[in-house]
Amino acid sequence: MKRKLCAISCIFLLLSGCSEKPKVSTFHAEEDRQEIETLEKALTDNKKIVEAAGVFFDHQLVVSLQVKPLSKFKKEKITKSLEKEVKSLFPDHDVFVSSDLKITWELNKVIEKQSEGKELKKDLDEIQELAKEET
Amino acid sequence: MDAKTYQQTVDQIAPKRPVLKNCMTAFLTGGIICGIGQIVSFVYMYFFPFTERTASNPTVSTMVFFAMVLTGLGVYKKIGQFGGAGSAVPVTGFGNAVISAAIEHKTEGFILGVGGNMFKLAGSVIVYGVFSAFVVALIKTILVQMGVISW
Amino acid sequence: MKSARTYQFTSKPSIVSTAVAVGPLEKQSPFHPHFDHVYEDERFGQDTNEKGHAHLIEETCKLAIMKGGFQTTDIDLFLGGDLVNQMTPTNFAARELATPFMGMFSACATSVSSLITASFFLESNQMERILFGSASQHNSVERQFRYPIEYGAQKPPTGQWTVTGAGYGILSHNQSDKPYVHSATIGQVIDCECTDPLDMGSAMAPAAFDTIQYHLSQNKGTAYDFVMTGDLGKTGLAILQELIRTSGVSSYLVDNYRDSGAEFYGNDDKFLSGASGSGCSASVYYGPIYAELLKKQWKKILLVATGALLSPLSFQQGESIPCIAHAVELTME
Amino acid sequence: MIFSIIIAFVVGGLICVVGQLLFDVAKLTPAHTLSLMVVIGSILDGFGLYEPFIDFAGAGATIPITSFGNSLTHGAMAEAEKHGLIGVLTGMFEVTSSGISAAIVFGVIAALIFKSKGKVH
Repeated sequence: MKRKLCAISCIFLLLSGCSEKPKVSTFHAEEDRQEIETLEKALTDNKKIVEAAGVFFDHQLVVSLQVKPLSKFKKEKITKSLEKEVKSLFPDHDVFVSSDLKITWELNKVIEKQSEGKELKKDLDEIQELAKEET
Repeated sequence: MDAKTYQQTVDQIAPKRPVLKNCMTAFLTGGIICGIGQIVSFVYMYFFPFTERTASNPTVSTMVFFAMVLTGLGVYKKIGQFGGAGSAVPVTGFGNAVISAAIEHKTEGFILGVGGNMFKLAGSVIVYGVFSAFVVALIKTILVQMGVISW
Repeated sequence: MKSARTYQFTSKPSIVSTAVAVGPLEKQSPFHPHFDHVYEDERFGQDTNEKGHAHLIEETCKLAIMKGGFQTTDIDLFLGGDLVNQMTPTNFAARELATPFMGMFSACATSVSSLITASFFLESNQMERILFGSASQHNSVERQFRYPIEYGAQKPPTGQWTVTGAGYGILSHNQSDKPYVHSATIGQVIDCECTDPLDMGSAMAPAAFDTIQYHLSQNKGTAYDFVMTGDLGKTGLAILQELIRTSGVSSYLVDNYRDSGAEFYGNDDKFLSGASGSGCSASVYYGPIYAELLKKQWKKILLVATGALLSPLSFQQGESIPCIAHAVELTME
Repeated sequence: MIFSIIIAFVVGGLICVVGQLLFDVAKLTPAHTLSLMVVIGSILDGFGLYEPFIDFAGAGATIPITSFGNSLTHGAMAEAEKHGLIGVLTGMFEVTSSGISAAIVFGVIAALIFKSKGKVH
């Protein structure tokens, strides 16, 4: 019986989720530190986010995020509200936000590749295309 | 021998279904099948261009493929006897229903047997799935056009 | 002598020879040493279940005829039946045997109803040898009454496993060294509004009780070694014994109430409530029980085969399950 | 990652427990239970409850048969949004056709390859 009790308690621990700062990774084609700061601030303020990634590329911004397990029910709402917030922060950028796991993986790959120019553009467009797919 | 007193005797003596044990085995079997489903959808997401939402289609097809292999080898009916609803409710149960009927009626020929009897068990699922979807979508569309609710 | 439903046979027709053949799964039965032939293939070398079923019936009948030292031409009448639609397996077996043939259907009670009918024909003294019995094959019965074989439906603890088996015998005029048919009671259709097709035992128990009660009341003072019902299974047998305990029937001189379905697979709970099917009662009655009678292990026994007279259609139309039980009393002097 | 497998395990198991209760307590046949669960799936999607449920449970929500009803309704409503009432009919199998087509294709293949065996476990 003791083993079952400790198993249940550790599941609860996982469910409550870690409350410390979410892991945020960003990349900016034109190295504009100021824009990166504002984005990172916006992302870390939101308590619900566990992990996020953002890529800037001349007036195009692609953000992906992962929410805490328990608040996955409201994943859509969180994504919409964050999109509005980021749009207000970067009015002149074409902002795209997604909370899909695949997009997060792809975006992290793009960040690691540190690619430049047209290749980065192609990757970002590909990611946006992938997210729109319905079936 | 009137029916009511007899039914009381039956209720006393006939062995009851072990509901608690069945629920636990159903939970275990259903959980394992959905766990495998989650792993399969991760595989599709990792290696192929599928998002979390669109990965469900290939996952369902793969689970039906697993159901075919298990049904053909005669393993699925043992899982069914052990798991009960745990093996019937997931989409593998739907696949098993279609595939077992297809295998069963092969002896009556492919057109009349397999063709005519394939949806003997699972047909009701499709029919009432489509019909209920139609009714729900119809009501919602009408309500939206009356402006009561929005999409 | 006749009183309502019980008939006594003054010419005491004897069962001169019997034969039982079963499928591969039935090796697990404690009775299997008494089965004449255990096939390894559940379709008996044929390509469909129904053809296999017909082949099983044909081979078992030929074996019964050969064991009696007869030819198929010596058989005056073949009375048999099974559970498949319109009894096609028995019809096709009768085609091969080329004997006069009358199909009999009373579901799993056919094993005894064919014996009773044969006794009447012999009492009329116009026939010499009648082939009787019944058979069932698991796959062809399951796919017709319940679900496809490979479908993963969960059977409740009251579920029973249809036996793949056939039991046939030859009835002829009285022979001193063979057990004879002393009397018989023809059952009435009893329906106690049971509706669960996966709990046949509870549905058939009242029919068995009604026939047993009637037969024993007509033969007061007679001592029976045992009364063996057809395929009530463990559930049905428990209910029958309860009905008997709480009624006047317990005062009759019966040592033991047994059931071939409950004993067929021993107490292996893989088979849940035991065996069922017309092959179950036939292979137990005309296999081990007949052998024990020949060895004079029993003097007087009552065989009560039980049958559920439903069809997949009647069940879907919301009908309850009507049942019947026929009893035959065998004596060995 | 591991965590969503655990959630899928737990949620999938719970849905199957509901199915088992319908089997044993409500004494429904498998066909009745599955049809009922498909209808429940599509009604839930009518109220927009099933999509967040899929977001939360992942395969725990898409593998059970309730997701079949949900994706039918979802397709119908998505199409109805664009083309109005006729969209309800045209959009029905828009989102989901993999379940049925896979079952049919694998059914015929299985009929070609396999033969039913009456063995007990």
